[in-house]
This record gives sequence, structure tokens and C-alpha cells, in this order.
Amino acid sequence: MAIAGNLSNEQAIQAYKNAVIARTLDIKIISAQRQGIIGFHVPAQGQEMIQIAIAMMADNDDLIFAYYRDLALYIQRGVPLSLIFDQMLGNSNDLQKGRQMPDHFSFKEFNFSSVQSPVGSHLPLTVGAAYARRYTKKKGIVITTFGDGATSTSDFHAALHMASVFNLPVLFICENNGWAISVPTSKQTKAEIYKKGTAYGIPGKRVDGNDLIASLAGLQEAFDYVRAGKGPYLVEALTYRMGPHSTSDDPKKYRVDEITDGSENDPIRRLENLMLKMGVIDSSFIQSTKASAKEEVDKMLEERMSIPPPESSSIFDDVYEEPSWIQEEERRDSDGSD
Amino acid sequence: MAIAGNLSNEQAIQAYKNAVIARTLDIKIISAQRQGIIGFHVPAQGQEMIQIAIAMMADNDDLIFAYYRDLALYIQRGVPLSLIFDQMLGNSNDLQKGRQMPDHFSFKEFNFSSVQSPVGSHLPLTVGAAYARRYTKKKGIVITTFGDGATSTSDFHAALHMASVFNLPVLFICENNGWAISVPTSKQTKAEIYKKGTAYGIPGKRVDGNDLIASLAGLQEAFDYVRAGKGPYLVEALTYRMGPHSTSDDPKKYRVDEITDGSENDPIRRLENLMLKMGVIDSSFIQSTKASAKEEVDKMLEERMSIPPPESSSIFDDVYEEPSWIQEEERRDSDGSD
Amino acid sequence: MALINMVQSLNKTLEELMGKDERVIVLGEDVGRDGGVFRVTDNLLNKYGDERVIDTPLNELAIVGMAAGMAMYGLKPIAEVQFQDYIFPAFDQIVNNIAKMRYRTGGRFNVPLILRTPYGGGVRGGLYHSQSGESYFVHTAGLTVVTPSNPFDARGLLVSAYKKNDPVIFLEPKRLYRSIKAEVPDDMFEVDIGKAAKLKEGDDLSIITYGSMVPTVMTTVEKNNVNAEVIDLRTLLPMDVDAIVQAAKKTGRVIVVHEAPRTLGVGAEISALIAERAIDSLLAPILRVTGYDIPFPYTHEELYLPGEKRIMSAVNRVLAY
Amino acid sequence: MALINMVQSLNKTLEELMGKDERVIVLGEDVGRDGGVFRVTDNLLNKYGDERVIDTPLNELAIVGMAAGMAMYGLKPIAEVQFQDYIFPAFDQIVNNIAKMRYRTGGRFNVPLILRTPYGGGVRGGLYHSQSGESYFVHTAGLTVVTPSNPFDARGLLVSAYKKNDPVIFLEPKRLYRSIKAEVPDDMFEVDIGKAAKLKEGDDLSIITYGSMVPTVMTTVEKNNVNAEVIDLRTLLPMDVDAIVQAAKKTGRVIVVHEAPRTLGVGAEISALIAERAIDSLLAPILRVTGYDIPFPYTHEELYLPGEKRIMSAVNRVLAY
Ligand SMILES: Cc1ncc(C[n+]2csc(CCOP(=O)(O)OP(=O)(O)O)c2C)c(N)n1
Ligand SMILES: Cc1ncc(C[n+]2csc(CCOP(=O)(O)OP(=O)(O)O)c2C)c(N)n1
Ligand SMILES: [Mg+2]
Ligand SMILES: [Mg+2]
Repeated sequence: MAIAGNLSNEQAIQAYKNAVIARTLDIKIISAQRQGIIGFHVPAQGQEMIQIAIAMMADNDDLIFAYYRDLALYIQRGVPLSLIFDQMLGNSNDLQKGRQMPDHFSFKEFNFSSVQSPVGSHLPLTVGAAYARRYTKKKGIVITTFGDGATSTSDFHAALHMASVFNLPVLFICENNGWAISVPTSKQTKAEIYKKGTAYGIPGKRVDGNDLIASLAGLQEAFDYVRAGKGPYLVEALTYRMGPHSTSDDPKKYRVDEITDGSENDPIRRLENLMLKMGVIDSSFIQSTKASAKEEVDKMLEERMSIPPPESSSIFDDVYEEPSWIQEEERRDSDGSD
Repeated sequence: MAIAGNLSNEQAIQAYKNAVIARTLDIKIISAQRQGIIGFHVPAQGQEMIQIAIAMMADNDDLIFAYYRDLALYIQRGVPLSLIFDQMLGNSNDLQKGRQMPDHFSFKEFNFSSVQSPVGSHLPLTVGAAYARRYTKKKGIVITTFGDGATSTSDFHAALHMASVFNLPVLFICENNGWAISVPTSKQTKAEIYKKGTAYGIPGKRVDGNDLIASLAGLQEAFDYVRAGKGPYLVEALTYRMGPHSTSDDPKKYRVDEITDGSENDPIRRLENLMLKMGVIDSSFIQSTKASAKEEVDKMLEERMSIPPPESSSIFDDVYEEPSWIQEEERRDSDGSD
Repeated sequence: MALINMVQSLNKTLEELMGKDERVIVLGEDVGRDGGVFRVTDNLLNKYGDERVIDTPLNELAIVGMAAGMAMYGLKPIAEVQFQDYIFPAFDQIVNNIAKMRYRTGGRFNVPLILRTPYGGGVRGGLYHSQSGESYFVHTAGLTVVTPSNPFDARGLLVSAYKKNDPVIFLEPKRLYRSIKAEVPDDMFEVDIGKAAKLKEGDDLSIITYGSMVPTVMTTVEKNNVNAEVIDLRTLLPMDVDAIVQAAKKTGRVIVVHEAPRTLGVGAEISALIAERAIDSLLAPILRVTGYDIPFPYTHEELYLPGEKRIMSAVNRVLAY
Repeated sequence: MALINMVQSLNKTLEELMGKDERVIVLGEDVGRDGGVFRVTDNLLNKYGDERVIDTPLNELAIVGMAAGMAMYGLKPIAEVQFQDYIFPAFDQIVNNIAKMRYRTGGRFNVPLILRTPYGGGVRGGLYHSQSGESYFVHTAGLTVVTPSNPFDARGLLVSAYKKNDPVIFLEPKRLYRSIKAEVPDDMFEVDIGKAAKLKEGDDLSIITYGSMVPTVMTTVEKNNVNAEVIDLRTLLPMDVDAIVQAAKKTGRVIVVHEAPRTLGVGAEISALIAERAIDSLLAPILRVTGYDIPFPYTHEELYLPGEKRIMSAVNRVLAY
């Protein structure tokens, strides 16, 4: 039985569970940040549905250049909580050796690229990656996510332009959450984002990114187009940043929250309500899902917190394949203390 | 009597004369370049009509950010040949003190800004200039010209985006001459240039830039729109670069010339033929116009050539309003010799 | 006189400059409603309206390019780049347009803008919220580069930058935004561009530093009773060559401390100026205590930042020489 | 062995690298049909087709960003920026992505690309076809910066850059493209990155230079019978500190010659390395003969470029000290 379109009940349940885990994780991280356990966080609350839809649509072979607010995307794609926490904590288990701020993931094994802070600057890389994969005849397309603010950057322009000129299989997905820190989308641009591809001959589509079914349906067309080798495609997913921009931000300065955790318009609640209505789940399932998510997340943070930080002298590694005399000398001089 | 639309015979004759002067000047510069009198040149041959149309439509109050290939635009706007040659020669009369390569003009008195080499990088400046003029309640709009290649730059994106977001009176005019050095427009972009405004909510229009009448008619709508305060507008003028990209370029490497000086499809010839047909001019007028243009241009170069270069120590001026100790020390050390 | 921190000092000065000169326009990401992510532009929107305090789209090239156009045509824009790490998309505008406009037009156009940006580490910001990129600007003739190390200089340098008819890169050490308070006069005053400040007299050696490292150096020498003179450059381009050369001549022992990476950091130029002009006075090597030649790490950032131990080790080496 | 100029040497080496390694992709403005405005990529399109030799749209950010993406995913892109003056639109990609990718991913990604670009003056190119911007890159950890001064090194350094698994900024002194010929072996060979070359032995002083200034320095010392050792750095990041320190120790008199502006030019780092490591050997100030701290002028460019007179004046000052 399918809850809608091609979505089976099992898939819907899985998606729901992952959304709950993502939400629970997000809340946990914020409290860990307040306690000084984790340094920083950009909450993904409110954007889970489109992120889960992307992960559901993507093949394992597809390469994803995500951005810093994609927690649910990683979880749906199967990245274990342990690895996520290791990065957030910057501990010695972190695949990136504690080099980046929290939320700046790079899960190569799951065919993710590397998240960076400068907004939009991953986008030109997607073009080169897609070129390389086509040239080396690798399977899969390249998918990238970014915010509404990112569409203003020069990198966005450069990337769409090049992807179009070289007819590359890149699926650009804008998670338009209505805000770039304090700047609403209405002040960010006078054009509709999904139409911005027109400047490059790239088709576009807007989807309701807070609705799993609508997101999946909308993405289908985009994935089909790109997989067929017709070139890049631009999706604008309308969603909403439920919390502050980051743990350093105070949204009261500039807006009234329109969607809050657990309210009727909360995207997870919407999925929940749909599944309840269709009898796919019941309220005890919801309770147990939330409880077990909480237990899992709490336990995992507890566990990962005990992992020590990387060796301090490792900060001199990986500047180059082989450190130059400069890093070696500085490593010696630093002698592990400030 | 009007030759077409609002174009009077006198205006048409004036435009024709200026086109001939621009062409004659361009040819003269190329030969001066070959003789080592002038260092470099980017010929404007083939693009005279759209440039003249822009100058005809612009008010004196309008501020123009031109690019390096706009010789006819300057002439139609009334910039004397003497000033043009002074810049091309980099002599002590050059308003810019010999600081820039030939064709990089800055005629402030004629409400021109300053031409630079990095393609497209004048475009973001137009937005600020338009903002400043609106804020200080100055009359006039801001007009800017650029090539098809420039539409690929990040500066183009930034400028159109900001002009739209702040609803600024900037008229963007792309002189699409078919080539960016060796790269044809078909490889430069997959979209039609006049539609690129869609990404910003900016209307666009394509005009035949090799036809004076069509250019004027097409520009009218654009000027009206911008002057009415409706925001920026994008015009794509189809034209053709008749010569090499510059005096350093050899177009034989990459193309066959499709329009040549004096051929039936040469834009000046087209205007000439129209005016002949309509009886506005006759062949003796053509001859005398060309002869007097040649005489004027030849004489003027002869005259300006005798002007000495700027004082050599002036290279240390104008880095700042007041030189810092660094420039002063370097000026002393340089002592006027290499 | 009020006891205020650097954010307050900058905010107050911006507000007053806007009040006295209508040509002053503030623009940047989140500078309006939000008051800037560090609150330096707080309340300016309320007071002066959105024609003068502009929340821009997310494009630094556009912000800086637009500010440059404004400055060429009669305004006095004060643009903010949210973190110095994000200034690089505007680098072409800065190097090729802003720095060269007066020159290339033979002095007929100029670009009197101020480009403010918070720089430096110490806020657990990792690679992209911690960079000290002053060298990129100091190498660029046509720019003026200043950095205050305290609330007083912040106000004085901002007023001086405002009076300049050329572009000023105004680097704000974000670590010091709120960590120090100082008495700052209510009247406007200037801190001369191009003039260093001697923060402490001393005979045994000279420590030349600036911006974010000033309090670290001062605390270190005071705590350890080092008889050092301490110089705060305040302006990085043009540097106060006289102050630098005098310091070398006076003590013969010079240490430079900054947070930016060593290779071609500002310390290199200081060394070079001394090696050119005061070589005979030198009694010891010129040592540089600086950030490392690595990207700014997230974990162990305290290791990256020069601190007491590294400074004292250089002091002792130089004194023992 | 063939007697060829630098353009021919680079072109031949590119062609061979493409021939032996399918991962090599050449991209940039006008690199295809036109063969590059300086003809360095001549004929590559004919030989290897437009999937491997890519005429790109006019956007350096896009070129460099695309090359970086290629490099991260298995290719070996060799991108061209038509003039170094036009590299700044790509500066953010270079500084924030390319230079920091290996670091930020804990070594799990790397960006093995080569970014070729012609630099320097002497071609009457004015402000925007003449810049020597090496400092902007040398200050950036994560990059490797090389510049050949002759056709032999051009080939050897290009092969070495090709073998590196990290990004290399390959600066080509355009003034020397066709002005010197040299015997260049037909077999591929490497010129070690990080190793300077001693071009001439000498006892009275050491002249450290690189790239476009090498022939000027050599001609000057030969013509004037200066008993100087001449060092061609060849690699600017990491610099050959041993060669630099040895030179200072050997002769005690050092001059640096480069075309880039003085303030925070590469000469500053050379001075600083010596002032740190060989201060006691110095018998004279370290002088810098460099381009001036002004934008590159069009008229009087010969005045801007260091030449015989300025070099000899420094030589004489240092020898007389
Ligand atoms: C180039 C650059 N400029 C500024 C910033 C500071 N900054 C971080 S996130 C952000 C807003 C991004 O908004 P959007 O793209 O809509 O993504 P969202 O955070 O809403 O998911 C800004 C301005 C940055 N990281 N990079
Ligand atoms: C940023 C930048 N990159 C590269 C160049 C080198 N260049 C000079 S003109 C040109 C082509 C410009 O083409 P287009 O914009 O169509 O103008 P046209 O020359 O055809 O009039 C190029 C690539 C440059 N000047 N600036
Ligand atoms: Mg957003
Ligand atoms: Mg063109």
C-alpha cells in the first residue's frame, strides 16, 4: 500500500522516524550548545521534509554537495548519529579531525562532499564534480542544496551558468526558508527563485518543501530531467526556518516566528497528521518513536562526549600532502602549548 | 522631415557624419598602432550604430559607464577628437595623466565614468552611482554598456541583482558583437541575453544594433521605462565586431569575418544606403564627409603627437589624495630614471 | 566621557557621523533590523531609515561595488562585510576598482568609502570566522588599512577614516569587541592615520603589535615584568616607519606579534623596514610571534593564537641573545 | 634537446602531459580555438578535442571553481587565467576553497589543480595587464606558488606541479615568454618545488630574485662585473629558506629584486627570514629593489620596472656599507 504516489507505508514510516530523530537531535544539540558541550549550531528545524525527500530520491551513486543546515538529509541518507556528533564535538574520531565548526560535515563514504561556511561557494565545485563524473563515466548525478540567500551570491550565478553551458547533470535545490539571517526573501530578491534559471536556460520548479508528498512529487520531475542528461535543473523548495539562524542569533530582533515546534503547521506535525488520518500510524507509535529517538540521541551524545580531542599537534597536518618546512618548524616551535 | 520615427534628417546626417568619423578614427588608430605611435587599440568597427543611438537617446544629465569599445559613443556625445587622442597617446594633456591603456577613457565633463579593463567590473559601480544620484536628487539615469562576454561575469549578476532589489534607474545595454575574443556567443551562454533579466525581475529587449533606426526605436522603450522610475532595464543590441578583438589579436585563428569595412552589411553602409535611397544625401556628400573626416582625424593625430608625455615623476601622484611616505620616498629614490 | 566597549564606541560614532553628515550611508548584510551580527550598527535603521541603513542581499562583491559607486558620486558609504573571511568575493572590486580608481583617472575620481569588517580568532569560529587577512590589503597601494585595539582608538580611527577622501579598510578585532572597556570622550576626536601609539615605555626590547594582540602583549609584559616598550601600530598601511625604526634603534631588540600567519604577515614588512634602515642597531634577531601558516583550526584554536607562553619564549630568546 | 622559448616549452609540456594522462584537462578563456592569447595552449584543442580543452565563458570564479571540483573528483585540471590581473574574481575560491580543502576535510579531499597565469609588466599593458600579485598567494597557506624564469625551468616546474597532489599557482612572467630561448631536454624532467637555483657564484654580495627579474639581474651583474651570487628562488611558497640563509651567511650582503610592489612584496619575507636567522652575518642593510607602491602605470612603465640603474645603485650602496 502507498500513502501517496510511489510512497509506500514503510517509506513514510522511515521518513517520519528520521524526521523525528533529526528534530530530536537538533533540540539536543541546542541544549548541548547552551551547556558549552558543543560550540555552535545552525538548527535545521522546519526544513526536515524537503531534506528527507531529497535523500529519498537520491541514489547512492549520486553525489551531494549539501550546506550547513541539512541535518535531516544526512540522517535519511544513513549517516550514523555517532559520526554526526563526532563532527559537532570536533573530537579525535571526527573524520575531519576537528578542523571545522559544527554542522560543516564531509561524509565522503556517503557520497557527500564538504560543507564550508562561505555561502554559495560550494556551488561552482558541483560543476567541476559533475564534469569529472561525466568524463570518467561514473554513474549518478550531482545534487546540491543551498539557501535563499545563496541565490544572491556570485557563486550561484557562476555555477548555474557553467552547468548550463556544459550541459551538466547538476540538480540545484534551493531550500528557501524565508530568511537569510535577518533578511527576508522579499528583500533578498525581486524575482521568484525558481525562475532564476531562465538567465541560463535552466528549467525551474517550486515545491512545497514542508510537505513530504509534495516535495517527492516535485523532485521527481527534476531528478528525471537531470538523470536523462538534459542538463541542470533548479528546484525551489519553500520551507521555513523555525528557529534562530544559529545559536548566536536572536530572531526576536527582526521577526515573529510563524511556525513553532509541534504547532499544526510544523512540517513534521503535518506528516504525522496525514499518517494518523490514513491510519498508517497511531498515537502510541508517535510516542514511542519520539521516546526512542530521545533515548538514542541522549545516549549517543553521552557516549561521544567521552572521546578525547585530536592530538593538538595535528593542527599542522593536512595543509599539504607533505608539510613544508614552515609547518614542520611551526609544529616544533608550538610544542603543544599556547 | 523625419527619416523614420522621430529621427530628423539633420539628426540622421549628424549621426552618419559621426559614424564616419568614428570609423575613420578607428582605422587611423590601427595604422598608428602599427607604426608604434599608439600602444594598443580595441577597434569599435561594426558597433557604431548602437553606440550612436545610445548617445542620441541619452540626456546630458544621464551618466554613462561605457566600456573599452565605445568610440562612436564618445564622438556622438561630443567628446572632441583631441581629448580622445590625448588619452590614446597617454600624453601630458591626457585627463588621466597617461595612466591607462588606450581606449580606457574617463570624460567626467561629458558625464562619463571611468573605463577599466577587467570585464564587467564597472557594472556594480553603476548601481552605487544610481543610488547616489537618486539619493541626492540629481537628474538623469545611469546607462552602461558592455559586451556579450561580460554577461558571464559575477559583476553582471551582482549589478542586475542590486539594481533590481533597490529599484534603481540603470539602463543596461549589452553590445552583443557575437564574440568574446575567440569565444562565440553561442558558447558563452545557452540563454538569450535579453532574457537574463528574468533572474532579477528586470525586463529585457533585443534590438538590431547595426541599424540606427531600429536601435533608436528599441532603446526608446527602455529609456522610457527607466526614466519613469520603474527600475532597471536590459537591452541586448545585436551587433558585430568587424575587426580583431584588439591590435594584439589574430581572428584568423578562430573565425571568418562576416562583415567587412564597406561591405553591403556594414552598418554604416546600411545607413548610407538608406539615406541615399531616401534622397537625404547623395554620393558627393558621402565622398566629402569621408574626405573631411580623414583630414580632421589625420590633422588631429599629427597635432596631438607633438604633445610631450607627462612628467615622469607624476607616476607617484594620485595613489592617494596625499602621497604617503612610501610614495614620497619611492619618488625620491626613483629620481626619474629606470 | 563614558566607559564603553568597542562595539558601543563604534556604534555611537557611526550614529553621530550619520547625524552630522547626510552623505553617510551604512550598508551590508543584516546591518539594519538586526543591527549587525555583532550589533555595531544597532539602532541606526530606526534612527535614520532604510534609505541610509541598507540591508543588502548576500553578495559581498555587490555590496562593495555598490559602495564604491556611491563613493564616486558624492556619498560617504560605510559598508560592512560580516566577517573578514567573507571579503574575498569582493577582492577584485577592492584591488582593481577601489584601490586604483583615483590613480587610473588621474585624480578625477576618488572612492572615499570605509569598509568595516570584524577579523581574527578567539570566538571558536573555525576556518571561516577567524581569519586575519590584513596582508592582502596592506600589499595593495591605494588602500589605507587601520585596526583599533581599544574603544578609544576605534572611535578616533573611525572619525579619521571618515575624513579621508580615499578608501579605508577598517579591521575590527572581534575578540576585543566586548572584552575591554575604556573611557571614550563624548566629543568627536581623531586618531591620526599613519601614527603608531607607544603603549608602554621600556628599555630592554621593543614589541611591535596591533589590533587583537595588543591586550595579550600588554598583559604578558606586565605580568612578567618585562622592561619592554610596546608599540601599537594602529595603522597598517601606511605603517609608521619612524616609530618602527626608532624602536629598533632604541632597544636593538625587536619582536613582532600578530595573529595572521607568519609568511608575509605584517611582521615581514616590519622586519624588512628595520633590516633596511636600522641594521646596525640590532642586537638580536627580529622574532615574529604570529599565527601559524595553516588555515585557522576549530579545535585547538587556543594553540593557534599567540599567547603568553609564545611571547615570553621570544622575549627570553631575544633578551638572552 | 631543442632550443625553444618559454611559450614553446610550456606548450610542449602541456601537450605531453595531456598525452600521457587522460585526467589532464585544460580550461580557460580562449585556450581552445585561439590557443590562448599568448599561444601557450596552441593546438591542444586540435589534438585532444573539446572535452579536454575547454573554452570557458568569461568568469574566473567559475573557471577556478569548476577546476577545483574537477580536481576533487579525480581529474587533473590545468586552468588558465588570461592575465594575473584577472585572477581576483576567483580569489575567494582560491583562498577559501582550494587552499583550505585538504585541511578542512582532515585530508580526505584534496585539490590537485594547476592554475597558470601570465604576470608582470613590460608589455605596455598598463594597470590591468601588468600586475605581479604573487604576495596575495604566498601569504596563503595551502597553496604552492612557483614561477619559472626560463624555458628550462618552465618545463621542469610544470612537470613537478603536475605531480603534486595539491593546488599550484603557476606564475608565468609574460615578458619572458618569447624573449629568451634555452636548450630544453625532450625527456620530461622535474625542477624540484621548494628549491632555489644558484645562477651565479659570487663573493661580495647575494642577489635574490625570481621570475621576470632574473634576466635583468643577470645582465646587470655581468655587464657591471659585480662579484655577486645570484639566486633564482623559482618557488615562492614554500621559499627555499636554506638557500636564503646560506646566501646571507656567505656574503653578509643581500639585495632582493622583484617587480611586485615593495610593501609586503616577497622581499619582505626574505628580509624577515634573514633578520630571524642570520642577523649576525649581515654586513649591510638588506635592500629591496622592487616595483613601486603604486598601481602599474601605462606611460613610463619603464620607470616602474626595476632596471640596471636601480639595481646597481643598491649594489653600490651595499658594497660601500
Ligand atoms: C559569503 C558569505 N557572506 C556572509 C556570510 C554570513 N552568513 C552566514 S549564513 C548567512 C545567511 C544565509 O542565508 P541562506 O542562504 O538563506 O541560508 P539559511 O541560513 O537561511 O539556511 C550569512 C549572511 C557567509 N557565511 N558567507
Ligand atoms: C575579468 C576579465 N577576464 C578576462 C579579461 C580578458 N579579456 C579582455 S576582453 C575579453 C572578451 C570580452 O568580450 P565581450 O564582453 O563580449 O566584449 P567585446 O570585447 O566583444 O566587446 C576578455 C576575455 C578581462 N579583460 N577581464
Ligand atoms: Mg534562508
Ligand atoms: Mg563581445
